[in-house]
Amino acid sequence: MSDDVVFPLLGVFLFGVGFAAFVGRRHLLWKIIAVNVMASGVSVLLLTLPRRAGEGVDPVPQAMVLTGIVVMVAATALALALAVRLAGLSPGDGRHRHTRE
Amino acid sequence: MSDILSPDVLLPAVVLVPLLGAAVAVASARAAAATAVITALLTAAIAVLLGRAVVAGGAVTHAAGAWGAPLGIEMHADGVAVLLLVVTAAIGICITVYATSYFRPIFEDEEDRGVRFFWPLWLLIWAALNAIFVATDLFNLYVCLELLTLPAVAMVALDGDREAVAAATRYLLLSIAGSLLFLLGVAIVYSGSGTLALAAIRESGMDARAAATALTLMTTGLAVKAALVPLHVWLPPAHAGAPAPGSAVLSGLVVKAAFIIVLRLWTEAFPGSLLAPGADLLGVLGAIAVLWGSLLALRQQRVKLVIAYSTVAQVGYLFLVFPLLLEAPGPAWSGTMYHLLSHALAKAALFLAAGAMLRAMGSDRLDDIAGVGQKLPMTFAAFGIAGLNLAGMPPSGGFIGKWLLLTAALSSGQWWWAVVIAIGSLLAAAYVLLVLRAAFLQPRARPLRHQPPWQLTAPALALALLSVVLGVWAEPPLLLLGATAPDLAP
Amino acid sequence: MAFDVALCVLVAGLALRLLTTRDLFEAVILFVSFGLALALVWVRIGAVDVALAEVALGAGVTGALLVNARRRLEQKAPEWLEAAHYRPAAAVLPALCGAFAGVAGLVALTAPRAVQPLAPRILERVPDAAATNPVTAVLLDFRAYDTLLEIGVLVAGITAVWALERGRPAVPPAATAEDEPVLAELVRWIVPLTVMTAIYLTWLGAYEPGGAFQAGALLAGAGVLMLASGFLRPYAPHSPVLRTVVAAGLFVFAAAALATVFAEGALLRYPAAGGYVWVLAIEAVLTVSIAAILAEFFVDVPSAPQQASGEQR
Amino acid sequence: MTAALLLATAIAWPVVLTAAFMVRRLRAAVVVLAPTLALPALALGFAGEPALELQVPGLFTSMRLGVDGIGRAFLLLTALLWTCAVWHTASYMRADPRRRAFTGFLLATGTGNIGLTLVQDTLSFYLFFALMTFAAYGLVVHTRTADALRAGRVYIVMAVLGEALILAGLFGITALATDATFAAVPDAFAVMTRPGLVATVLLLGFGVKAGLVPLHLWLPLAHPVAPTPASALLSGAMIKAGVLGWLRFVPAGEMSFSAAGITAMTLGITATLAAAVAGTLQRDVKTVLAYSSISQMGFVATGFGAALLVPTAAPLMVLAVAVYAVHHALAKAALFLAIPVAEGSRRPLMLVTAALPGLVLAGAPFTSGAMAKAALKSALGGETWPVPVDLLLSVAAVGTTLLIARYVSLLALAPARIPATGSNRGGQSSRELTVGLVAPWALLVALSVVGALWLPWVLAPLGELPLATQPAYVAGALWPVALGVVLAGGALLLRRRYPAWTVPSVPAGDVLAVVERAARTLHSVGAPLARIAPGHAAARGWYWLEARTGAGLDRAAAAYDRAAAGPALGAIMVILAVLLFLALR
Amino acid sequence: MNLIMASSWLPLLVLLSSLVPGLIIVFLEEERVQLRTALNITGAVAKIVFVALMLYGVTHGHTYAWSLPVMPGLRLNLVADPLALLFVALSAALWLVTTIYAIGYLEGSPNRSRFFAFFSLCVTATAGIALAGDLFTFIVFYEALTWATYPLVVHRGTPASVRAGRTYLAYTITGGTVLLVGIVWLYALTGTVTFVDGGFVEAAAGGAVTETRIIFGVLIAGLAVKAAIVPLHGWLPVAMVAPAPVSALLHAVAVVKAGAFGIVRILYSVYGVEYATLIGAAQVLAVAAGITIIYGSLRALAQDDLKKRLAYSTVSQVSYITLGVAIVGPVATLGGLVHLMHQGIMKITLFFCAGNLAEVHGVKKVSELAGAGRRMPFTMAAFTIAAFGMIGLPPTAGFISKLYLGIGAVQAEHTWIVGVLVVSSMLNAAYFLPIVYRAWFEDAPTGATMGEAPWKLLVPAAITAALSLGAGLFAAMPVSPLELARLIIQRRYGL
Repeated sequence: MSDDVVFPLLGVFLFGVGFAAFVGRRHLLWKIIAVNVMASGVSVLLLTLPRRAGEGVDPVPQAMVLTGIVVMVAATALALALAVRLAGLSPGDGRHRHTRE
Repeated sequence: MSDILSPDVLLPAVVLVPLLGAAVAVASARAAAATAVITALLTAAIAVLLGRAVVAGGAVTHAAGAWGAPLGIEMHADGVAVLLLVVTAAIGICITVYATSYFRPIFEDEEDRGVRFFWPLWLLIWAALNAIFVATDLFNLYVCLELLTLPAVAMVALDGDREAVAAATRYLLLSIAGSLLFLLGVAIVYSGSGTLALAAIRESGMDARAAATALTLMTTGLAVKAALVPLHVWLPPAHAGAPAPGSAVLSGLVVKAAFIIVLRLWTEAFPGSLLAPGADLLGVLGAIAVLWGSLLALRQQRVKLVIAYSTVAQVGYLFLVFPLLLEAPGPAWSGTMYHLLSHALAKAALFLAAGAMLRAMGSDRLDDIAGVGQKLPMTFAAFGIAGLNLAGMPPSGGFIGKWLLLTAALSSGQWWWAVVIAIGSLLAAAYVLLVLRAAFLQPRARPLRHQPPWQLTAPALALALLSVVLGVWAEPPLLLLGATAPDLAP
Repeated sequence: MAFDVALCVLVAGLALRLLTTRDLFEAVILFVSFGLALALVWVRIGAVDVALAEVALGAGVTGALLVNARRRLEQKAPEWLEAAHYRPAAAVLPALCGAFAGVAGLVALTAPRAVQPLAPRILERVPDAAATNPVTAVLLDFRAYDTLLEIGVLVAGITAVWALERGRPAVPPAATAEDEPVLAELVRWIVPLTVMTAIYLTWLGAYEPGGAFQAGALLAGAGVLMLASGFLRPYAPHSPVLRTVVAAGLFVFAAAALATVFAEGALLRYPAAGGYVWVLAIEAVLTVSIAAILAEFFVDVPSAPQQASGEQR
Repeated sequence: MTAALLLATAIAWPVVLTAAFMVRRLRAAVVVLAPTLALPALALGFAGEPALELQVPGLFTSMRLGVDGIGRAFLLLTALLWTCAVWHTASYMRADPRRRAFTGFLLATGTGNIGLTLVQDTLSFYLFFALMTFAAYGLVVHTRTADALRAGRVYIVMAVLGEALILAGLFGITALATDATFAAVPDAFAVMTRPGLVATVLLLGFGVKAGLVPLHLWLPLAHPVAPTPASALLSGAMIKAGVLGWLRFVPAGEMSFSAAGITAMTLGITATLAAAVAGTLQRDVKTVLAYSSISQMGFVATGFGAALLVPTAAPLMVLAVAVYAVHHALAKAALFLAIPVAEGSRRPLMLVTAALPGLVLAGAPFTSGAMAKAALKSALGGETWPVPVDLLLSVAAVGTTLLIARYVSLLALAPARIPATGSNRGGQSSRELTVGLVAPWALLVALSVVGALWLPWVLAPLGELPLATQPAYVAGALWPVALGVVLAGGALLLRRRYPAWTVPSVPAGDVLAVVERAARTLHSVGAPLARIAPGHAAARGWYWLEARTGAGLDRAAAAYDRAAAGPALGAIMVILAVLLFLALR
Repeated sequence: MNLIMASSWLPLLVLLSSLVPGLIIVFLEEERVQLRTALNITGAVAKIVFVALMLYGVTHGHTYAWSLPVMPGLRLNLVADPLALLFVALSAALWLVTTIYAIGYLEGSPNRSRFFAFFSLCVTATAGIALAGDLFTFIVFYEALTWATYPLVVHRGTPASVRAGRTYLAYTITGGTVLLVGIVWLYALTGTVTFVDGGFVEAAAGGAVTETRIIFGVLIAGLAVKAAIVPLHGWLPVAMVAPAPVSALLHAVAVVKAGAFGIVRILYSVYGVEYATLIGAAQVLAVAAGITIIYGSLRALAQDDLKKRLAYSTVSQVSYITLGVAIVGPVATLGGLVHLMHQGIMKITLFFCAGNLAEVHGVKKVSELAGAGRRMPFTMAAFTIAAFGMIGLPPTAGFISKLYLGIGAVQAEHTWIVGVLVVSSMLNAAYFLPIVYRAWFEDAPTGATMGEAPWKLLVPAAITAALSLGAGLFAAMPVSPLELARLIIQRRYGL
């Protein structure tokens, strides 16, 4: 098997297992990690799917992956912030900001 | 040096201006509000001018970096796009005005209601929306989606109570997953077609199976963001938990953006797929959404939740377009778009009105707003008018949309969709009545805590009236829509 | 060849492990190493830029963020840590999902490639672009519009985090140079180096692998180190300076875009002469902003609830 | 010209009076003027030459007024009776607290009654007929006693029934008539698909007013309870309106209406006999007269039925019916008005005078009664009947005689011994006889007797009637009367001889009780049926459904949300995607 | 010339004359009684003037049309043909009296601005329905009417009235939606919705008989709700909780009439009676109407609540209109059309009087009516006239309608309809005469309050009573409703 099958397979695997974990794990942080793994899988596929054996790598997917990574960092940061914030709040906390019954 | 008013300038400007505004709003907390107002006016002006240009001279295309597709990215503003831009602008101005007052602390225990974060977030959302409406490039759409999602999530969490934060978290994670599904689709498309431009994909002679896979992944991913039943669970708490102006923009526009992308994919990139039963599947899901959403809306106890569930239902209407589009292209297309536009206006109006009620009455529980009709006539009028729009009552854009959709369903012999539409509008009337009724009851001896200033009443009313204008003065927009109906030759 | 396979197995194994383990700390550590291993994959493929980015951002920053988040959770909601309830029994549905994703991917994998791929067409136009490194050319010229919006995403992210954290007092420094001598010493050496490297990367980006994001990440790393070692006192989250620095990248980039629209009639179409300067300028500003943003991500992890609620009451 | 003016006045004056009565300030004056109600009409009756026409375009459905042969006869009798009765009322009612109200109803009723004799088109006829019918209710229930109200109820129910039937007939005619005039009625019948049906409907419709058995139920109840002048008018004038209705609406002689004819005759003959029997057994003098009216109308019905049946005999019959109507009107009115007079004085002379019109009714020789009977018989004689009609009629005449006898005997009894009924006696056992009380009665007696003796000579040439002086007819007319007198005498002697014997009595309104029971049953069955409301049931069903399913819906939604928080949502997402994928390829 | 110049605007003016006051009143404070009254009366009078102008023009062969493009191919068409005028004249005339009545009735009660605002909107919608030149315009105003009426029904704000409002909307909105579906379906089938005398369906889609049958059913089902045809009449008696002027409006001027008028339009201008009969639809409709007539009367018999009894009487009476137009032939149509007006003026009188009784003496039940004639003679006189009209006694308006209906039935050889009419007349008598009897022939209970209603409440009743008498008594006069209806018939059948 040639490398233009191996890496895509890796991508598929990463995406699959990431998705599975995203669905399966209740813990927020794991969900967050899981989407990152999914993202890695997509990146691998983005880079390796279009590419034929022997050719150099296509710059366009590279750029896309770069962008993707940055976006994922931002998203991860926000997700973590939310998770931690959530951990800090007890049910009904802050409700009084909102309405008063 | 090119003319400032040439569409070739206006088109990128409609995205760049709110982006710049956002940057400024981030930089200086003090100038944020002023910046937002100015940006809003500018953006609106640009949108209108662009609209005029398109009406006059036809669709406009702008090639970023002058590379042109497929090398670079193109922006494209056709009739639909400018209508979306203009309606967004209208809602945008109203929301901006509204927000200048909404976040003002009125209770002793309220200190910082996060307005200075609201401004940049809101402007970023606006930029993202405009960008999506004019986008023609798959990956560009992905970035736009993310640019839309992050601020939207922050919006939800802005009021900071636990329910809101939990909803925001759920919303974020689900839509990241959705985005990744979308991105996977993009990867497949790119490798299969060697291009990212929607129009080009169509001609690329891409392998059918790969195309199907890609479309599946992308549609599913977007279905999450568009809160299509059964993937709607995140929407009601999120939209009900956000501060009113946030809810307005989320329910009115953000959800629609995802749908627009789906529609673009199916009509521009993969028109062949409309032949497949997949279109009917989406239709069925839409139908379920209409019924399920409406029924649940009927069961809610809080005004904002009622409205949020109604969004679930109204999104369902939009997805009815897929089974109808081939049989009756004209009415189906115009009808759906028209429904989208008028619903955007109405839904924004509803949330703004609900927010005003909430601030004034201190609660938006149905039992607590008895007599709101007498206490807040303007707000209530706005709510009523917008509500009737949801129910598709004339004269309102909703009615026109309903009429066209019914025409599509019945002229294509698919009467069952007509039945769904009819029942849906009945249920809509029912849950609107749920709120209206409360207003006519004799008021409780519960004094207003706060007489809302004009900033809280006028925008809602304005939007509601706009949705009526859309119903009376429907010919020009419809002609515009009809002119830009997609050609679906596979 | 064999190496590739081995590498892939390693990466896959790491992923599997870090997603199924019960111990959050382990998961985080494994995630960082997973990132590094992935970087090797990128190198193997020949995507050096991506490799750099992966190390700096994917592994570095994200890892740091995870560590930080875990620490905060430890402080405020320890129950969350052993709440890592993962029952293999419940793995049926996930497995189904994974399988689906796999199938979808395989379908895509077995599908024929594009008749006329984009790469050649891009590569032949790179000379006309404002940067000789194809990737940078795509990032900052062909698809500069995406990059602009991407900066927007970063700004959105940080604003969102701030919005969540409003009312939080400045984080007291985790440590000071006095009580961490070793770290302090380390910092004295590393920080200048990183800064140099960052500048170099930024400048290099135009020709060779490298660029604003990687550089920004490095700078951010340096910043984080200094914060950790108490060399740097964190800014109050909403101090004008910080906000200006954060916004600068987006502002300059967008302004440049608007300017080019007026001047050149197309969004981010650089003047024929000195397009390279534009790119460098933009990259420079971006680097700083990105660094600030990433650092803020790191710093601005939520405070303890009692403080927060104390603030609210 | 003057005639036209007179015509206009004849109808306008009552209207004016009635309208004026509505105004509280004029009321007193109107009550004084009331007796002049029918004077213009009376004048017209004497003056107006036949076939005088006058059209009022804008009014109603362009009303047509006029006087023709038949109309004139009825106009005369109506006007006469009304003049006398209203005149009589003034003094009869002196002590009555509700005197004014009574006058009001009297005026309205009079307007209707006079109007219907003057109009020449079906719709206007119906208009005035209805006015008369409903206004007369006020006369019937005047005393407000339980009996009066019951009588009123029965009257109004029957009246509504009648009106409805007439309305149906009216539709039938007007739909096919070129215009609304009576002249157009025959042509309408000519083109009708089912003329028999229409004729029967009309026969019954007007039959209610004309006391046609079995639609007579209201008569025996209404007469006793109504103030005497009202009774006189009911029996004298108003039931004749029914007869006029027959003559106007059903073109006897144009064609043969076998069904209607046979119905009319059968019912008529039954009435003549049965009513006589039932009446003789009554205890209240007015009830007796009521039954006598029924039986008399039986004669008319028989005649009219014959006319319907035998077109050739029609002209004669119509004439006979007209004659009968006139003389019965006068006689019956006289008999009624005698009652209050009798309350004043019961001297034999008075009783004899009072009995005279009775003899006329019974058809004593040389009277119009005899002549009318003769006319009937001769017309019937032309045909062969399954039953011996003329014999039956003679027997009926015996009955009539007995009725009169009963009337006189009851009249002779002291008021105290007359079983108390609702009939208004102003609470006093005897009245002082004023001119206003006696004169109208006397006048009517005179008219009826004179008329009875004079009419035959006038009319004989018109319809080449056999003169009632011919021996055969004299005999034919004499024996029933004689027999009747004898029987009555016998009865009187028996009563003297064996006081213990009690005469069996028939309840006033004989079969009414049965009908009422039937009606009650019908209602008890119908009421629940009427309560079914399907539409509302549907609405209620929806609310029920909502109440029942609402909670379930909430639970389902909550459950789904919970599941979606876990792996389920991902699974759903996947299933969705798989479906979509399968659906797309 | 001037008239012709203005002519195309007249239909719009008719709408604006009530819309503008309504919109102004919305923003009026409660206290501005004078101004509000002035606005109301001015609007009402103006409307009557405009209608009169059009009436003059139409009787002289001029047709007024105004239209506004809404969708490609669909316009908001206001056309004043004789049929439209028949209805718009009715609503205009009755609006004035009802306004006067309402002003008197609501004196001093809360939320009057809201009330009169929606009151005006309600009439605007009615005028729109009347003047609608096509089904699209029709449904627009038809739905608008539904919602404009709701606040009036729930005006009192009591739980009971809110419940009633809910029922009202549940029925009418469902009806409206069904109607909409029908209209769109017809549009999809024929490609036109514009009214044509004698109908356009046969010409456009005569081929698809089954489909046109179904559509007819859908359309009528939709309209039957407002027209209160059994079994879709349930909302009408429930809506009784509304204030008297509202009931008057519902029953005589606006809602119920809108439904009936819609049915007339469908039969007269969309399908054409002939075609409807050809496909057997008209007969079914006629039977339904017949059943409704009898059923309504039977239910009315059982009601002790005066307004409920009147409501059921409406259920029965309004179906006369349907019945009339469902029978082929000019005279029957004439009867139906003229009853459209007659029923209006008679029923509104009854409700005015019922309102007076309730308002002045708190009398709400038939059983409490004893001696009402003595207590408020003029009111009861008006009531009696109207009641006789309902029974169909000459010379009232009711007789005229009934007469022409009967004649039409006979001419069309539907003898059973004659039966229906006769039976219903008797039933009408059976539930109206007891009222009249109690009022006039029974003595008021001791200690009963005496006294006539204030003039604001009395005059309207008097006027309408006079009308319902005059319309019959002078039916042959050129200005009478009958003659106006005849004009329509002549247009249609070229008599």
